[in-house]
Amino acid sequence: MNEFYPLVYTFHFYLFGLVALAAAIVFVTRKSPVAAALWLVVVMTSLAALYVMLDAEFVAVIQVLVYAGAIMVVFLFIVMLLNLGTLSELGEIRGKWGRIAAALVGLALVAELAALSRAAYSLRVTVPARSGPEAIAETGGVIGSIAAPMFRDYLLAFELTSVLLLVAIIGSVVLARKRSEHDAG
Amino acid sequence: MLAESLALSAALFTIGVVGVLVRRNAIIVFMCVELMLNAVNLSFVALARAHGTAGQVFAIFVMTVAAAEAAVGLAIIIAIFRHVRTVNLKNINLLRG
Amino acid sequence: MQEAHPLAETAARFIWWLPTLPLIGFLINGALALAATAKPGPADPSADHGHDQSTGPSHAASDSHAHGDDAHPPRHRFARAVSVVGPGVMVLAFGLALAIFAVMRGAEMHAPYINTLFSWMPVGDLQLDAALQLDQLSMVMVLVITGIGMLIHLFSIGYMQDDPGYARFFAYLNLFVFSMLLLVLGANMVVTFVGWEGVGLCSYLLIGFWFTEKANADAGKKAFVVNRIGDFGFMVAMFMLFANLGTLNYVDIAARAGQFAPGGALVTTICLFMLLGCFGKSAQIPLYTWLPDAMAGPTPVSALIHAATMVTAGVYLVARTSMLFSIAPVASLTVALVGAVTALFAATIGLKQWDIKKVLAYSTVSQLGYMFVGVGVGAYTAGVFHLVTHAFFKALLFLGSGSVIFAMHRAYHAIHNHSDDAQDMRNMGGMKRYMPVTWVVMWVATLAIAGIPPFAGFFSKDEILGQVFARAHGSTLASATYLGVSGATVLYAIWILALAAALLTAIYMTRMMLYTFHGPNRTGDGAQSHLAEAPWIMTGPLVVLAILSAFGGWLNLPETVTEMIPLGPTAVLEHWLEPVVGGATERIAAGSAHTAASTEQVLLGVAIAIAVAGIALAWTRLRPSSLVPKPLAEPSTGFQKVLENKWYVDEIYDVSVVKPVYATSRGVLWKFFDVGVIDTLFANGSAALARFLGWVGSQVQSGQLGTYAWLLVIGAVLVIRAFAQAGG
Amino acid sequence: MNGLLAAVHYNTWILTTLLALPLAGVAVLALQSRAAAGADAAAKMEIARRTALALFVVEAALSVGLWWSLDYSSIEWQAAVTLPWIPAWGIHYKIGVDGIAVVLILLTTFLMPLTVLGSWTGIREKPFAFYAMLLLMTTGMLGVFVALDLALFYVFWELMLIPMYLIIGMWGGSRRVYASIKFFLFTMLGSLLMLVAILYVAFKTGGASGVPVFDYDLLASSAAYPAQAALWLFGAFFVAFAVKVPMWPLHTWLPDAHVEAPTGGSVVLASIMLKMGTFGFIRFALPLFPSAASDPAVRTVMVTLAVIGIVYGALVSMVQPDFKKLVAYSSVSHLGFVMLGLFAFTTQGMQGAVMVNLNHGISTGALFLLIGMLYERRHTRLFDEFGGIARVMPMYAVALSIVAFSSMGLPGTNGFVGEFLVLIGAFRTVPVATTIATTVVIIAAVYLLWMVQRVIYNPLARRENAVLHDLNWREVGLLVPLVIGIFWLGIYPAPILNRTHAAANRVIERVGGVPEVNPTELTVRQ
Repeated sequence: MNEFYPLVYTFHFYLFGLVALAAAIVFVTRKSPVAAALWLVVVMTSLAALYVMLDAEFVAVIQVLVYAGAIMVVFLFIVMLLNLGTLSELGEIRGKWGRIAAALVGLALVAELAALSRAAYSLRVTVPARSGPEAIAETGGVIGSIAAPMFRDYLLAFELTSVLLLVAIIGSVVLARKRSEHDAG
Repeated sequence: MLAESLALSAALFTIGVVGVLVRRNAIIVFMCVELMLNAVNLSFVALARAHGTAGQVFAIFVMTVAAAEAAVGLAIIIAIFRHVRTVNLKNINLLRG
Repeated sequence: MQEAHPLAETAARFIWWLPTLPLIGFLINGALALAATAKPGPADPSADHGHDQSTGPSHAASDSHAHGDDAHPPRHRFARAVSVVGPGVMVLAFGLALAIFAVMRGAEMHAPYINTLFSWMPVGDLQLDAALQLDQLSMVMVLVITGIGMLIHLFSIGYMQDDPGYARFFAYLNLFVFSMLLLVLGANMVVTFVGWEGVGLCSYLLIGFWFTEKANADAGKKAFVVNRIGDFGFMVAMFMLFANLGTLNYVDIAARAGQFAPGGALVTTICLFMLLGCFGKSAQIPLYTWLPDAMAGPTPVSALIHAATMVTAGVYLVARTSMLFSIAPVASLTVALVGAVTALFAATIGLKQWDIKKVLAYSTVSQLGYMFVGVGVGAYTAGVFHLVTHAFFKALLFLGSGSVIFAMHRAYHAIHNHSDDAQDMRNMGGMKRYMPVTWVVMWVATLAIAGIPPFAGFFSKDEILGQVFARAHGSTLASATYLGVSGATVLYAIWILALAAALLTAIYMTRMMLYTFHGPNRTGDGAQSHLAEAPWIMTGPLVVLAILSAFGGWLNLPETVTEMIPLGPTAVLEHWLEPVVGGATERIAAGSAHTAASTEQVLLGVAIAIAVAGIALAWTRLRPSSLVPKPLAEPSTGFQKVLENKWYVDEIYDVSVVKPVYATSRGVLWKFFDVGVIDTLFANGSAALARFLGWVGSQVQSGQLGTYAWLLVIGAVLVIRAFAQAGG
Repeated sequence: MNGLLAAVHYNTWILTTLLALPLAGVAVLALQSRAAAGADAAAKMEIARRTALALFVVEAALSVGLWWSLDYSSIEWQAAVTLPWIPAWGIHYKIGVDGIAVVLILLTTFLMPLTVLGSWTGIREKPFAFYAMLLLMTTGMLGVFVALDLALFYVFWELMLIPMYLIIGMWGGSRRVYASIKFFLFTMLGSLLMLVAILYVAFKTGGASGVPVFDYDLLASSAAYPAQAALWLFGAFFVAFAVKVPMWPLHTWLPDAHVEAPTGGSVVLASIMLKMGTFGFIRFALPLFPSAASDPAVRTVMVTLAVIGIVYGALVSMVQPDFKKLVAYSSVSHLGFVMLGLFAFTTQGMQGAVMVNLNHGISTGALFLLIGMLYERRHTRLFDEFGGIARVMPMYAVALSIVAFSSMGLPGTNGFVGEFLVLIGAFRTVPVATTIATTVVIIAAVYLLWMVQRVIYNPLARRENAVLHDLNWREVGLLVPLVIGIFWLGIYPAPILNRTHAAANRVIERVGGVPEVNPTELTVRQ
């Protein structure tokens, strides 16, 4: 690793990373959905901080707004709506063997991902890291650097995403609509 | 910090996967999926530093899709819950043909 | 371009009319037969019913149902037209044959006259033409076929008059003559084969003429199938000839036969395969069993097809391909030996048959054996000579028996007796009082077949016996080795077998005459008064045939006889056939001198003595007066029973061939292999396996999201693993 | 005739028209079916069958010109058309015919109107769909005969499969589902293997250019695969075609399919569709992989399977209690003759094989039509139920006898010409196998005569049979052309043989056979 990072940067990077990791583990072991959701919010917020440190300020903002804000609120809202806040069935988590198997699969997966990451890391440095205000200004600012590819190279995908959102809106409305007695079932 | 980012991404992703595997609460499973998506986003953003901002664009797309997915998925959960009065996946086998 | 054949511009160029005339007859009569079945009107079911009655199964026991059940069933709608067309085309054909014969007698003819009609199968180096070939041998056959065929057609007008299938009968008969003419006129083996199978077809159709009786249909089928066994041999012989000589034309085969090593394995194999065909068609051991059954057909059919013409096709074919047989001594000896054994074997069966037609059938088998002895020992003229005289007297015998059966049936019919068999000799006896003409002509034929001079059969039979004896004394056959035995020994054995057969022939024929025409009548009191001679349309042909049987021998008088008694010109037929079979005969005789005149005279004497002895033996030992009608007869025992049951050959074939083949086909091939192995094991088995795998798969599809997630993740892990491996 | 045809540029449009017309017919039937939605069943049937008949008659009339318009002595493709279809993948609309294909095309166009007549009263349910299937199948079958691009060929090959599957499955007898699925699976198994082989040769020949080559001529002229690969490729084509032939032991779908199929389906299946297998060998399997086809081991296997099929089919046919099954198994035997002729690699064998194809089409087609006529009257096909029918149905008896004799190869009928040529050609190269195959002339007589006997001869014992009506004019009319064909091909086959000669020789030369043996060069082997 030839790049140089200031200590304060490194410290914060590890800090938020460890927070995210710890929060994720806590999240996945919570029995209460409400607790789990809140711990997930912690993970997401930590990730937002990491995004900032990775020069993705815009993504970080969106992360907080959309994910931590909107999506997780919806989750909590549903938990409330269905009144599941206190629900904690005994069989809600798989048994010992299920957990062992899951651990094994998880280990295998993480090992593979690590290997792949190493491979990806070795392919790195085709484009020099562009950090700092100068680089950002060069590419049209924090927003501009994202906007340019989004509306040029990925315009079609962008438009399709909007269609997807529309479909999702309609779909969720239709699905969640309370059926009348006649067409129930 | 790329290596660390990717390692963290892998760890979070795996946690999400294990969560999907061991949890039976539909909503928590759902949240695990969200965690996985976030892990992937982290990879995108980290790699964007090395390969250009397209990665960030993808991250935004992922969020959009995640939002849509959350909306639809939760709507489905509501619908199912109305039907079987539970969100325990063990008791839900509507996919069976 | 060859120089023009002497027959090219003569009447012979109309030779294609010979088969065409009967073909036209067939088409017209066939159309009339079908037209007659068209219903008078849709609203008239009773008319149809009346039609059914006349062929009802109730009276299909034998020839008898030639005549309807009801008092007088209406004659065939087109009887008059059919009576003109059917025999008419035969008269025309016979006239044309005579005209061509006259031309041929006047012409100097060394090569056969070939009349090519059109190119039939032009495929590469196989250039098969539809071509007819006229030479002296085919001329003889044409005269026999059209001449005797004409007489039998005329006889049939009377015999079949009340049959509802009148038009159909003549259609088949015409078709038969067409096929038979094609057979003898074919310029290549394939055209001959067309006729060969064609006559088999007609035989099949005519044996099964009264098809509503299962036995008749069975007999027809048996005849065709057994013939097909022979045809198999014929076909393989053709394939071998073509593969080795590159031609199937008789002329070219004769020209290239020199390419075969004389006596070689190849030409012998070809001849043996061809023999199989001849044995099938001419009812020789082991393929003779169909001929007695073929008597299920109307009697004129038995006379024309199963005595005079078709069954002699095998003899004709051996003579036709004499250029091959004459260089294959082993095959020739096989011909003669099988012929001799058949002659004796069939004669023994003939001794104990009660059905008058069955006696004649076995007699035919026996006489065909004689002809094979003749052509087998290279005495092609003698064989053909016997073929011709046999055609005369055997046709006469069959028609005569038909006349008797006709009378018997009419008598039974008059008193509404449908249970007794009109063909069983035990129901006859003393018929000479009621049918004097038939009686006389039948005796002429009997004396002819028994070999009493000067009737026709004597000369032809004696000729064959004499030639066998001569060949044993010196010929390529005598010097050949046959299955380790010297050819001469085999020839002597053949001679003795043939003599024994001659003795038996005289005995069984006399027996038949005695039981049928002599002694007291056993028909029954009521029927007796209705017995009467047949109408002139039937007796006319009988008389003509009787004259031919009496004087047919003049065709080929032996030198031994003409030296002693100047009866007429010597060996007319031999000279006539000289261009066709002379070379082959020479090749077999190998230039050895003729038998001494004194020896020939002795042989002559032996033959006469045997014939006389046979007749005398039968005349003195058999007591027609002691016979009882069939229903009262005691079952025979011991050897007699074996003979009466024809040595159980049919039963043996049935148990050893027919049943096993059928059972194997059904049990092993179809039920076990097809349905069991392929279908159940492979086809349905693989389907079941797929279903099982599908079931396993469906168990995974539990609908449990968790399960899916597990599978998804495990799959992903594996896929990533695979990618990682591939990438690094 | 030739002048007229040339004047209208007949050769340039005829093949495409023959392919397109049935497709247009499908559209017409679809429109009519819509228009006739409210009509009663009888009216629907009437409209559908009339339209179908008219279309097929037009098709047949158009195709007749092929008899004269082409140069049969040429080894070039006749009436050829080449248009790009999917050029990026090297796929073209390339069609053309040779003598062998023309003969089979004419057989098809000639039989289809008769098939419609044979289904005239038998198809009462969903008549529009039925005739549309027939039309669709016709395009598929003709397409197989004319396609000179392997991709195009494969499309047509599959196109004919599906309508037949539906015909058996929708209009069939009681076990139709089983039969149709069996049919489908058997044929699908083969065609998928063939698809793999087609793709292999296309990409292999395309080589470095990256564009696969599907063009038949290019493939045939550049066919040089490693010996091992050629064997596998031939094997894949073999399975596809052998199922269709059908060669023993891949034949068991056939009896089931026939027994369950409606009359029209049986006729097409036996008369035309079975020809696809043998045609495939002639057109594709042999010329594309000559080294594999002429490999002694492969030939031995082929000839052995053919002979087993010949004898086996005949023997099993003999013991069938069901009229249709008997004929179905006899097809196995007849098509075995075709295979024997093909792998004899002699001109007589090859042309004989084409003749047997043709003859089988006519004779077996006629037999199935005759079975259908009886079935419509009695609703059974078991021999035990019949007997003595000649007395009440003399016309039927005559027709059945003629067809049966043709089927058993009686000289003077078409059956003999083909069988004889195959055997005489095959005897030159495989004498022992041919001799064994020749024994079938005996077995064929047994099973066919027995069949005839049990149906039309024997006592007329059953009351139901005594009141049967003889053939009506429609039935007579549809049998007459077949009977004429039987005798024409039997007595004067030379026009056909002349037309197939060049095409047959080309295939034989390709596989290294000996088309012409000069008789003078023959030495007598002792």
